[in-house]
Amino acid sequence: MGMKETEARGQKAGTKNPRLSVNIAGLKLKNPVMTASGTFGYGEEYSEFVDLNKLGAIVVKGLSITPRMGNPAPRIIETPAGMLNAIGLQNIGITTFIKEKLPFLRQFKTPVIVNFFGDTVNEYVQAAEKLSAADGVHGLEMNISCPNKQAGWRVFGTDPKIMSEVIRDVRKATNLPLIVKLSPNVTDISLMARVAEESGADSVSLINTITAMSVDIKKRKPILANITGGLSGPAIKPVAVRMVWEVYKAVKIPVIGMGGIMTANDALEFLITGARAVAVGTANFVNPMATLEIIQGIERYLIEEGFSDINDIIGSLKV
Amino acid sequence: MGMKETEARGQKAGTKNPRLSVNIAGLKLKNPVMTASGTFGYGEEYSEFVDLNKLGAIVVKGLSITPRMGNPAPRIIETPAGMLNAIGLQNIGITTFIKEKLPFLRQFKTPVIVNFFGDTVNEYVQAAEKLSAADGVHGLEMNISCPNKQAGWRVFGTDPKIMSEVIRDVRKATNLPLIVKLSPNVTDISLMARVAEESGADSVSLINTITAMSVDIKKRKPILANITGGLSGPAIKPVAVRMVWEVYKAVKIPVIGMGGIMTANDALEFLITGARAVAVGTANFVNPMATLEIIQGIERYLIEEGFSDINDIIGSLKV
Amino acid sequence: MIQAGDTYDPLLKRPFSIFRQEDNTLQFLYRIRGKGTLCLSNVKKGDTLDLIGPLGNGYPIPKGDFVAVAGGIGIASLYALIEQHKNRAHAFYGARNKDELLMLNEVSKFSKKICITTDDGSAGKQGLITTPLKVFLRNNHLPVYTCGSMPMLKTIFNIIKDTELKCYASLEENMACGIGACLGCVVKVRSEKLEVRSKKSGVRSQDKKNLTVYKRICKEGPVFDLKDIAWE
Amino acid sequence: MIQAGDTYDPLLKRPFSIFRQEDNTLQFLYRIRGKGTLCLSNVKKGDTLDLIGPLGNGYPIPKGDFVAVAGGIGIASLYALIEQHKNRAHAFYGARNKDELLMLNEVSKFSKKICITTDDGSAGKQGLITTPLKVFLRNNHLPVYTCGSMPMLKTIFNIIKDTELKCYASLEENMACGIGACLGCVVKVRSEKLEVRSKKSGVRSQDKKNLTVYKRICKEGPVFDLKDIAWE
Ligand SMILES: Cc1cc2nc3c(=O)[nH]c(=O)nc-3n(C[C@H](O)[C@H](O)[C@H](O)COP(=O)(O)OP(=O)(O)OC[C@H]3O[C@@H](n4cnc5c(N)ncnc54)[C@H](O)[C@@H]3O)c2cc1C
Ligand SMILES: Cc1cc2nc3c(=O)[nH]c(=O)nc-3n(C[C@H](O)[C@H](O)[C@H](O)COP(=O)(O)OP(=O)(O)OC[C@H]3O[C@@H](n4cnc5c(N)ncnc54)[C@H](O)[C@@H]3O)c2cc1C
Ligand SMILES: Cc1cc2nc3c(=O)[nH]c(=O)nc-3n(C[C@H](O)[C@H](O)[C@H](O)COP(=O)(O)O)c2cc1C
Ligand SMILES: Cc1cc2nc3c(=O)[nH]c(=O)nc-3n(C[C@H](O)[C@H](O)[C@H](O)COP(=O)(O)O)c2cc1C
Ligand code: FES
Ligand code: FES
Repeated sequence: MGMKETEARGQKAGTKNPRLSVNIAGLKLKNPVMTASGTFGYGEEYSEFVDLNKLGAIVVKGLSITPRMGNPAPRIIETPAGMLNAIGLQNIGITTFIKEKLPFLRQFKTPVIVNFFGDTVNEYVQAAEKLSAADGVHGLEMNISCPNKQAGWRVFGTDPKIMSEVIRDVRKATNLPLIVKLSPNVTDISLMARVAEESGADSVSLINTITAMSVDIKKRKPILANITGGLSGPAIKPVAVRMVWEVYKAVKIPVIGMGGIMTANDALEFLITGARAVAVGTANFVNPMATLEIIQGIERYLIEEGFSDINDIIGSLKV
Repeated sequence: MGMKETEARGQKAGTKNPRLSVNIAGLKLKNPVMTASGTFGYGEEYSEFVDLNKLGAIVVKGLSITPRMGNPAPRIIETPAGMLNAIGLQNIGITTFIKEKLPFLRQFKTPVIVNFFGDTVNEYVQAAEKLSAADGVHGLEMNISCPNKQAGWRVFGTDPKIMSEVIRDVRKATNLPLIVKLSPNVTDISLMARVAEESGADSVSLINTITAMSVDIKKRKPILANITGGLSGPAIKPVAVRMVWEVYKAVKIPVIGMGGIMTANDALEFLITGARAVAVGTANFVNPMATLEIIQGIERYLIEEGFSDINDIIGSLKV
Repeated sequence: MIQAGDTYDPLLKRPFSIFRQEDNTLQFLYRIRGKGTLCLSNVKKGDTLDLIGPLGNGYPIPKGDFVAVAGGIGIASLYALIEQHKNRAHAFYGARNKDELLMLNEVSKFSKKICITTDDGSAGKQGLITTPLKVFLRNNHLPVYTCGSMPMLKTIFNIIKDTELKCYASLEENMACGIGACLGCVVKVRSEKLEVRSKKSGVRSQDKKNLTVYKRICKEGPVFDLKDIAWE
Repeated sequence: MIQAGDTYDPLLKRPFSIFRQEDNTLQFLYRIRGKGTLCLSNVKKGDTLDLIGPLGNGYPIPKGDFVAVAGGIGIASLYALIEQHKNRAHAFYGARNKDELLMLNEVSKFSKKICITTDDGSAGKQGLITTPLKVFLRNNHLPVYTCGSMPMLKTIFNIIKDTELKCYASLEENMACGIGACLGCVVKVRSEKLEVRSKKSGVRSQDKKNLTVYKRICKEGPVFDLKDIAWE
C-alpha cells in the first residue's frame, strides 16, 4: 500500500503527526483508547507497565456504595479465543476508593471515569452523587448489566423501561459526563441505545460481556462457581463490531466500542464502524502494554493511510 | 480417573456397550449426534468422508419453496476461533431437493431432517406441506432466524408473537416431528423456547448463529458483501451452552444443542447440560470426519465413566 | 485444504494448489499472508498435517502451445502445467518485486519463452504483466491459462472478451469446507440453463439475457472459463 | 505468567513458578496439562517467549530445618527452596507414578531426608504422601512448606490445625492477569481486620467469629499460611 494509492484516494499523504484526540460528552481525550472497566483494576496495578499519562482515559473497576465480597472461585475460565469471568462485582466500595485509590490517580493528567452499579435505583443514585462530589472523577460509566433487586432481580439493562428509569434518576444526580454501558444480551441493542440517549446519557459504551457457561465434563458441574459468567476477548469481537454498527446508526451521542480489542487493527475496526473511542479489556491480561501498543498502531495507520485527524476515520465505513 | 473413583460414585463401571440411542419427538436416533443445517450440504457432499448410516440424524441445508440465489461473495470470513457466514440461504428449492437429493438420502437408514424457512407465514406453511408429503423426510426443522417480509422484515424468531403465529400454522400443516430452531439474538431465549413449546413444537434446537460483523480496515468496508453475517464455531460455544441450560430448565420438550461443537468433550458439555441430542456444524469444515469422531468419543466417555445409557448423563449437571 | 494450526485459531483449513508431485511427495508453494500461512511456516520436519484433496477441477490439458499468466504466488497453481508440458508454455510472470518471483529458474527452463514484469522494476520490465500479454495475444492465438488477483483476471478478460481466445483462470475466494457443502466460495457465472427453471420457480431480479447463478469455486472450480464469469 | 501461543487460542498467559535460576537463565519445570502447556512444549530453541514476573510473594525463608511436601509438579515451586537450603529439607514427595517424580535425584541430593510415595506403588511406598507426613510431624515440630493439589493441602491442614505447626502453602487458581487487576484468582481467607469495616459498610452473610475475605492468589499469594485459609 504505497503513497501512490493513498494519493489516488485523495487524502493527504505523509501526515507526520496526526491528531488523535477525540471528544466524548465534553471530555477531551488525548487519544481514543481507554481501559475497560474491571480489566485494569484501579489503575495502580498496571502503572508498572503503562505510563498512565499516555492513555485516553482510565476506566476503573465497577464500584458500589457498599463494598462487595464477590463470588467464590473459580471465577474465571478460558474458552476458545475468550474467557469467562464471574467476579461477582467484588469491589472496595466508593468510600474506600475515594480515600485510598483516587489520590494516586489524581497524579496523572488522564481523565478518570468511574464505572458504578447498584442493586436498586436508589443505590445507583447514591453512588452517582457520591462520585460526583469527589475530586478527580471526570466521568461516570453506569454498568446496567446488573440484576435489579427491586424488580425481582430482572437485569436493569435488558428491560427498556427499568433502564430508562434508573438512567433518568442518575442523570438528575450528576453533572458529570454520563456514559451508559450497554448489555449485549438483548434482542435489539439499538433500541436500548436510543432509550439511553432519550433518558439523558451523554454517551453509550458497548459491549459488556455476553452471558455464557462452561461445563466440567468429568465432574459434571459448571466450571465457574457462579454457574454462568461473562464472555470477553477476541471471540466476541465480531458481535461487538456489529452492535457498535447498529448503535452508531441509531443514536447521535458518541459511542464507545469494546469487546475483544487486542490490537490496533481491532480498535480501527471499531473506530471505522463508528465508535468515537474504544476500550481495551481482556487484552490487558494477555499483554499488559496492549493499550500503548494500540495507541501507537492507530497513529501509524493514520500516517500510512494519509489521515491527519482520527475523526476523519470515525464512522468512515463504506457500505 | 480410575475404576475406583467411578465405583465410589455408585455407577456401573466397565460397561462395554453403552446405549447411545435417544428419542427426539418420536424420532429414534441411534446416537445423539446430528449434523447442523447448512454445514453438511445435502448429505451427499460428505458421503466420501462419513458413513451416513453411522449418524444420529442428517439435517440438510435450509430449503425454501422457491430456489434462492444467495448473497454475493465474500460470504465467509474467519474470526478468532470462529467464522462468519452470510450465504443468504442459497438453496435449490424444495421441488428440486425432493427430485434430485432425497433419492440419495433414502438409501441410508438414518433419519433425514429437513431445515426450511420462508419469507412469509404462507411460504413456511407451503414448505412444510410439501416436505411432509415427500417420501424420506423424517422430521422438520424450522429456521425462524429469517426476516418476515410481511411484518416489515422483522425477524420471525426474535418476536414471540410472530414466532408463535408461524409455528402454529406450520404445526397444522404437518404431522412430522417439528423442531423449532431458536435464534440466539434475543434477550430471553427461555421465553422463546416456551413460546415454541406452547405453539406446538415437538423440540427446540439451538443455537443458530450470532449476528456479527468484520471490517476490512484497509478498504474501510465490511468484509462480507452482506455487511453482517452469522458467527459460528468454538468462539460461541460458551454462549450456546448457557442458552441450552436456560432452555432446558424452561421447557419439557427435548432440546437439541449446537454451537461450536468440535469434539466429543464439547458435545458432552451440551448433553450434560440438558441437550438430548447435539448438532455438529462448523466442525465439519475443519474435520470432515468430526461427527464420527464425536460419536466414538461420547461412547468412550460413557465406558470410562461407567454409564450404560446416554440418557443417564443428559441433564446430569450438578448445580 | 490444509489445516494450519493445532488449536482453534486459526480455525479453518486453507486452500492450496498442488504445486508439484515428486517421488512420493506432494509439494506446496505458498506465500505467508496471514496467520494460517504463518502457522504453516512453523511446521517442522516430521510433523503431521491434516489435509483433504485433491478437490475441484483442474486446468484442461493444453493441446499444443499455450500461454501461462501468473500473478505472484499464482505460479503455484500453474507450475505443474508448465513443467509437465515442457517447452510449450509462453510464460508471463508478474510480481511485486524480484523476491516474489518464485521458482523463476525452473519456470524459465520449462517454458518456451518467458516474459517478466515487476511493480518496482527490480526484475524484468516495470509494470503490469497484462501489458506485454496484450501485445502478445494480438499476434498469437493461443489458449490462456492464468492464476492471479481479480484485477489481473479482469484485465485479461477485457483483452480477450471480443476475441475467439479461450482463457482458463483459477479463482480464489474465502473457503470453509472445500467440498461444496457450505456454499461459501462462490463466483457468479452466466447461466443459460437456469433460464428455464427460473421462469417456473420465480428466481427474481435477473433479466433474461443476463441470467446468472452462483457456482462453488471449490467444487465446480477453481478453474473457470473467464468468459463464463458474470463480471460486474 | 508466560504466554503460551502466538494466536488467540490459547489466549491467556499461564502461571508458573520459577523453578531454578542458573547463570543467566530462568528455568521452568512444567507438566503438559492442557493446550497452554502443550503449546509451550512446541517452543523451539531460540524462540522468544512473552513473560511477566516475578509476581506475588514467595515462601518465607526457613530458619532451620523444614519439611517440604510436594505433590506431583508441585516440586517446581519447592525445588529452589530445597536446593538453596542444602541438607535442611525433610522432603516428602508424592506423585501418581514413578515417571512423575521429576528431579528426584536432585531433590534427594539436596534434602536431609526424603520420603516418597506413589499412587500406584511404582516408586516409594504406595499411598498418599500425607500418611508418612502425619507420622513424621507427630515427632518433629518443623515448619511445613508445601505445594500440591487442594485435597492434599486440606489433609495437611487437618494434620496441623490443632498443633502449633506452621504450614506455608503455594496455592493454585485459574488466573488471567497475574498482577491483581482482574480479581479472578481468589481464595477465601479469615480476616479479623474486615470485622470493623464490615460493620459500618454492611458486608453481609458473615458471622462475626468467622469473617472471611477474598485474597488474590497472584498478588497476596501464591503462598499462604494454611491456617489463614477459610476452609469450607
Ligand atoms: C483454490 C485456491 C488455491 C490456492 N493456492 C495457493 C497456493 O498454492 N499458494 C498460496 O500461497 N496461496 C494459495 N491460495 C491462497 C491461500 O489459500 C491464502 O493465501 C491463504 O488462505 C491465506 O491464509 P492466511 O490465514 O495466511 O491469511 P488470512 O489471515 O486468512 O488472510 C487472507 C487474506 O484475507 C485478508 N483478511 C483476513 N482477515 C481480514 C480482516 N479482518 N480484515 C481485512 N482483511 C482480512 C488478509 O488481508 C489476506 O489478504 C489459494 C487459494 C485458493 C482459493
Ligand atoms: C502460582 C502458580 C504456579 C504454578 N507453577 C507451575 C509450575 O511451575 N509448573 C507447572 O507445570 N504448573 C504450574 N502451575 C500450574 C499451571 O499454571 C497449569 O498447569 C497451566 O496453567 C495449565 O495450562 P494448560 O493450558 O496446559 O491447561 P488448561 O487447558 O488451562 O487446563 C488446566 C486445568 O483446567 C482444566 N480445564 C480447563 N478447561 C476445562 C474444561 N472445559 N472442562 C474441564 N476442565 C477444564 C483442565 O482439565 C486442567 O486440569 C502453577 C500454577 C499457579 C497458580
Ligand atoms: C475480569 C473482568 C471484569 C470485568 N468487570 C467489569 C465491571 O466491573 N464493570 C463493567 O461494566 N464491565 C466489566 N467487565 C467488562 C469489560 O469492561 C468489557 O466490557 C468486556 O470485557 C468486553 O471487552 P474485552 O473483550 O476487551 O474484555 C469486566 C470484564 C472482565 C474480563
Ligand atoms: C455456512 C453455514 C451455513 C448455515 N446455514 C444454515 C441454514 O441454512 N439453516 C439453519 O437453520 N442454520 C444454518 N446454519 C447454522 C448452523 O446450523 C448452526 O446453527 C450454527 O452454525 C452453530 O453451530 P456450529 O458453531 O457448530 O457451526 C449455518 C451455519 C453455517 C456456518
Ligand atoms: S468452500 Fe464450502 S462450498 Fe466451497
Ligand atoms: S490473576 Fe488477576 S487478580 Fe490474580
